[in-house]
Amino acid sequence: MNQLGFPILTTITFLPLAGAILLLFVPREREELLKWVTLIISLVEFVISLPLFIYFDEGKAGMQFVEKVPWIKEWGVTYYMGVDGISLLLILLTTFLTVLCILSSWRAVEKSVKEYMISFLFLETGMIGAFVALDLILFYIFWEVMLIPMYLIIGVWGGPRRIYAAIKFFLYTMAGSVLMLVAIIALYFLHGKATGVYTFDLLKLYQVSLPIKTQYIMFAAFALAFAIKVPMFPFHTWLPDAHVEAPTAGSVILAGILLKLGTYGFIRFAIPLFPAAAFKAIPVISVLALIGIIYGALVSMMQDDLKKLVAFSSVSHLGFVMLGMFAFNVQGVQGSIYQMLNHGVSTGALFLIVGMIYERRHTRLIADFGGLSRVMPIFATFFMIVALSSIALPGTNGFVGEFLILLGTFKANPVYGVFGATGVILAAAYMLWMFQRVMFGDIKHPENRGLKDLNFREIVTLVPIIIMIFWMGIFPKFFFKKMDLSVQHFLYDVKARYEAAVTAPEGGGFLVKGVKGSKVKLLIKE
Amino acid sequence: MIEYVWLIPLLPAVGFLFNGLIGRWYNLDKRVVSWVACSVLGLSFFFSILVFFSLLKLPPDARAAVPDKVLFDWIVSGGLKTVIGYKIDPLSIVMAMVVSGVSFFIHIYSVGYMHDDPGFTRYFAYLNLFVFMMLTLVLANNFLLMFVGWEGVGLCSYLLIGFWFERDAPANAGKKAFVVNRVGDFGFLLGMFLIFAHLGTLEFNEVFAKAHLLDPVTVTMITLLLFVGATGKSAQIPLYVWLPDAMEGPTPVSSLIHAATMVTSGVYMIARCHVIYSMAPVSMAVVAIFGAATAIYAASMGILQFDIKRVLAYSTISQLGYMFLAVGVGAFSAGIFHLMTHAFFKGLLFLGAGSVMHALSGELDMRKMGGLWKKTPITFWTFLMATLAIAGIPGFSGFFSKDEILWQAFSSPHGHLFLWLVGAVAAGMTAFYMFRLTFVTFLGQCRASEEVKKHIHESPPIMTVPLIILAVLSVIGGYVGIPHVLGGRNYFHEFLAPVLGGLPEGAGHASLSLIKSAYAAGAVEEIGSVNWEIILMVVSVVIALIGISIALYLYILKPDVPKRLAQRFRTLYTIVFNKYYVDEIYEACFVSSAKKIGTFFWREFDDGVVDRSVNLVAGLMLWWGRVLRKIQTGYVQGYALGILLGAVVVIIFLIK
Amino acid sequence: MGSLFHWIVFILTALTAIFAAVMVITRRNPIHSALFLVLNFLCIAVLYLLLNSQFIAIIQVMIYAGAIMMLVIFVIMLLSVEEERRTYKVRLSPAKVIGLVVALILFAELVYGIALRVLPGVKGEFTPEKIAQMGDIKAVASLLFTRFLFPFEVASILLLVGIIGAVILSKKER
Amino acid sequence: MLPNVPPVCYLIVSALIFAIGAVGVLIRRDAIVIFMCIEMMLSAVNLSLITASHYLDSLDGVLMVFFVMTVAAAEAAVGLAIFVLLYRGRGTIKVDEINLLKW
Repeated sequence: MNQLGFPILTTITFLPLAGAILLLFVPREREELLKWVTLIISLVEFVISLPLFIYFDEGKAGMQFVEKVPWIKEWGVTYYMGVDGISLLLILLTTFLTVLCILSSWRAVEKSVKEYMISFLFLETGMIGAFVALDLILFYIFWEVMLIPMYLIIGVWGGPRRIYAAIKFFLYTMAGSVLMLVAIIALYFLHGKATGVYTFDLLKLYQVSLPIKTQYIMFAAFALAFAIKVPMFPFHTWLPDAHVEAPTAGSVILAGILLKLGTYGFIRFAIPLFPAAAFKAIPVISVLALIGIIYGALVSMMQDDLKKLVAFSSVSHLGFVMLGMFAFNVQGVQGSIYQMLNHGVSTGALFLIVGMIYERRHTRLIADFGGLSRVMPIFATFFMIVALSSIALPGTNGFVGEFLILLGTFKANPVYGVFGATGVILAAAYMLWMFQRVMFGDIKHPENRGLKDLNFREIVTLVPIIIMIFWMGIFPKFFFKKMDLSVQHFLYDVKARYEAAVTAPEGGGFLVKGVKGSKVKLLIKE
Repeated sequence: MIEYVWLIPLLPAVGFLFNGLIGRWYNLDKRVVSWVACSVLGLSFFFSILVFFSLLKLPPDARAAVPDKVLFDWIVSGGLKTVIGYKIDPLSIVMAMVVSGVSFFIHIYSVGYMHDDPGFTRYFAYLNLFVFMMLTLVLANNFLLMFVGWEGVGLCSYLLIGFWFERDAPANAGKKAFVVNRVGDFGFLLGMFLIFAHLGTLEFNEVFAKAHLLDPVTVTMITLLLFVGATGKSAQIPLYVWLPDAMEGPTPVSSLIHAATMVTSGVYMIARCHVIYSMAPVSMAVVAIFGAATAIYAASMGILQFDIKRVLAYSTISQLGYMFLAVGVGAFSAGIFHLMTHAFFKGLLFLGAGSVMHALSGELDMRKMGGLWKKTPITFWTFLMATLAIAGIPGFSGFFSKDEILWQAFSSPHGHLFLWLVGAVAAGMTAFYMFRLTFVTFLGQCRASEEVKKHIHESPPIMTVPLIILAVLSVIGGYVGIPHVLGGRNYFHEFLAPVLGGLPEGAGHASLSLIKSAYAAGAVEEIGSVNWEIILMVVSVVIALIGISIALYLYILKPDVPKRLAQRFRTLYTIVFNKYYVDEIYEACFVSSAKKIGTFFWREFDDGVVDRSVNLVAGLMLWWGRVLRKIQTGYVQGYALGILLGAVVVIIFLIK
Repeated sequence: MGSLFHWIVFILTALTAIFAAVMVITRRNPIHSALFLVLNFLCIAVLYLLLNSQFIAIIQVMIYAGAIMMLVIFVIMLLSVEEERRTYKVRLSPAKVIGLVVALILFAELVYGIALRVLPGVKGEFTPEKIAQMGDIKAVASLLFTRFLFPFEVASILLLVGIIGAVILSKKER
Repeated sequence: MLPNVPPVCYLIVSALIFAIGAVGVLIRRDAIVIFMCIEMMLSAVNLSLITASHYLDSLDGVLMVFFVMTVAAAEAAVGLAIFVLLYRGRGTIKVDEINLLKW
């Protein structure tokens, strides 16, 4: 079945869910016990996910640890899971960050601890499931499942405007994904019509080559769903609201993993399913990404709320991810994937850090701080390292990703590269200015004078992140070798099919014969 | 021994980790901290000397061909393969020696200078980190690793400028330094991208070996972009603005980072890339012109400053301009030579200034100094040595290096009489303001307050010993590169020659056209067998002496004249005194406009347009709901009617 | 056999059933309505007999006409629902007119669907002879406990839930 | 010899009773009467099920009716309980005086 001989993907997907069920039997008054159980479950989950990395065969480009069981035979739905070099690292990021999130919620969550922990574990199942699913229906289920716990986490444990933010988050994402569902079903029928095999199997659907006009429509539907999730420039406004209102751990997961599902969606679904349309969309996506980079940075610079600042910086960072991905060369795509991890680690850490001072001062306004370095030196050190990682200082993880992205983009299109690189300057400006206003200067507010430095638990939360920041910055090869072949295969495959699509007569594909652009509507209707 | 080159940067890194983690966590004793910090530097210096000597043992041609010491692969992605690897050749080892040596002395000095500072451990951690980054920069064997050092020193500069972060000024200055440097790094990045896009590698050896494949336009673009990086790091026009502000940091930091080492990395980078620069005459001209312009421009600002460190800062900018002038006219080794001597004397000047501040309880305004030479003799004498060196008085190190630059500016095929002229005038101005500084600070009446006066004292030996060592180096440092015309062998050039090539064509015997143009400009009167190099040397010395005399006249003999002059040329004075308002212009053009745009994007565009349209869609739905809910009357029979209607419609479809 | 008899019985009971139905919806007094409904149910039970479904006919009488109507009448008594007032003329509010029209259309559609088309269907295995041979109740039971076992169990749960629901709802609140 | 009574006749009777029941649901104000009308509609449907079952030589319809009756019984129990509750709370079971479902 796979290298390990037992269904590891199912295990890591559903272990958190099992944990959540286990939590049901813990009495709600025993909050410490609840937290410990959750922590242990997430730790076990993380440990179990490590063999995935260790036994992952970097010499193979295809899916590994595959599990494939027919699920709804009549509709061609399979329970199909697998991991390649692209999703592998994201899964590890998920299990890694979840542990830290649980740790960070130790004191921050005061009401309904039980429900909170259950939501969190449930969320983890959703996220991992979405990363490993290779069947479109299975993916869609996990994709939607994630929304519910996140909605609850924002809506129940959030800030004052949490209901607004939660509903906005939910509806906005939902609106996009519904379009995607339509496209999934249309794809299913198109593929079925063309080959006679009705299936939601992603790898089989890769093989279908649609007429270019159909590809445009379908790509647009997929891209919209993912672009909202990423979020790309004009679809980003839910993000600041959601981040500001979400509790710390919610923000961490939101920024660290959920946004990555958008970019992952592009790389796993939107691009390989519709390569020709994706190639044609390069200018649009790249320009939006560039706007996101610069716009996000400029807006971020002027924010007065720390979380909002980090949220907008996410818009900027994810602009880089999209830019690199649509460079369609090895450096760009690898950088893009790496940047997803980096963003997860460093922005996740930034949210943790903001959460830590929020717990102490119950405010996130930059103006309420100032001079914290004096009273909280340990905190200052951590904050500094994370901020530097976020502005991509060489030696930290952020640099590797951003450098590769910009290099790849520059190779593909120097103009995009140049504009993208301006983001490097702006990032330094907003991050350091914020850092200065929060950490440096005199202590203007007497409340800040008595702030306690980080306690042991908080240090334990941050140290792994710091280690990752430097590890990923100094030994990136350790991670790159795992994704190298997958990325190359991805690029080769996408390019070959793109060329086949544009050179094929009448813009049609080689599999869907006789289905021309005009008939598409009819097909979709059927 | 060469195999162990990686120890040179690694040791400071160890020091950084030790002090930064263990030292700060356990609040180690200051003695332990300073011992660790200084000894790693000492060892590092020691190893660079060892490597230097092992290199010296090799025949000259083999020196540049020592294989790179590769530690491990770093970023490997597709065609891109970068490593953590160190390059050992005369150029890098000279730089390594200068960096580790000067750093070592400044570390020792800092032990005394920072003794009472609560951030002692943090300070040394940062300082060690800086040296690590700087050594990474100079020893890197590829552009990317160099960029690591490049940004890394920028980071340390940021951290150390903002060392006293409780006050706003240092914090602001640090941020400014970092951001301005980032602008430069932007250029550097693009230059790297261009190199990679065309050559597919970032390894120095491969890039330079393949450089001939590049077309002239690309080469010019690459070199110009890299130069943008250099202007940022080395504080050249137009990105020099951060350096004067950087003086907010502790004085040894100014000495080490903002005078001796980091700011010279741009010069080093261009020298390192001399292969591609030589292919791009336009870029060379640009470098030379910017260098010359910076030299004179910064010197003009230095003249009127009263802040002792700011004068030195502008002087640094100006001297860096010289170095760029040198590399711009193709005299790469002259540039590196000046870099080295400058490291000695400018480092010394700053340390001297620090010692003065130490004596005067932190005073920086030279109007409140004066007459210090009796009370702080060591400081005074060493300071004077350095001043003489920077002014280019024969016999001191600055003379040799500066003169060589001026000569090359004149004679090299890339040179021009005009460049020489600018350089010479700037040299005169340098001599003037440096002596102004020395005179006002150390001679005349003491103008400090009584309270301060009581405490004036010479610094402890731990500070004066480095001063003395550097003073010695400032004097003798130049003797490794005595020009041929003065009968020297110019060992320095010989040593660097395998890397940087010999002196450019035409050196030593200026081309006829140049001489003609010189003649036309009336600078020289006869053409003959006269050795032009000697003449120019004399001229520049004379200019320097004139500068010194003016300083003597204005600040010792007739101290009231400057004020009157200032009155007379009020407008000019105000403009120059306010540094040509460049900071204000930048502030208005970039900083506040960026802030305005940011605010506009946020308030007007993001909230007003993007988010509003999202909420508009939601609002539309709400409105529909509000309209349609009128149907919900609450009467069961209404609903029953609805069901029936639905059934009727469905049945129509069923029986069709 | 007895085709004429069938016809006569059918026409009589059908007319009675329709008459009863009309009375159910036109009587002002709910008790009257309820009694006419019982009549309607009984007529339908007769029709079941004509259709050779003795078992269902019996249950129809027992459950519908017996138990459920008992319950209804009991509730009517319990709540002493007053008659709809006589002064109240047949107020034809627009909603009621529309309701009437829609019901008519529905009827027309049904008739069209039933009468003017050939009704499709697949013949099953339970011919009248077979049923007669093994007995109606036995045939039903054999199916109920084999093929329809699961719905049967669900139905039992449903009834249980119904009982509990009724008890909880009508329980007096404290 | 007359033919057997054709199924259409039964079905039309069933349809007519169903329609009458629907009219009753729509025009009566008394919840109990409405409830009775619904029961009548249910039994009309049962009639057509039995008809189909009879003429197709199958017992499926019969069983369906069996289940419908079960549901009707449960519904009667719960529904009447609701009426009792409603009457207790509001003093009436006239549906046009009860509009709790209104927005």
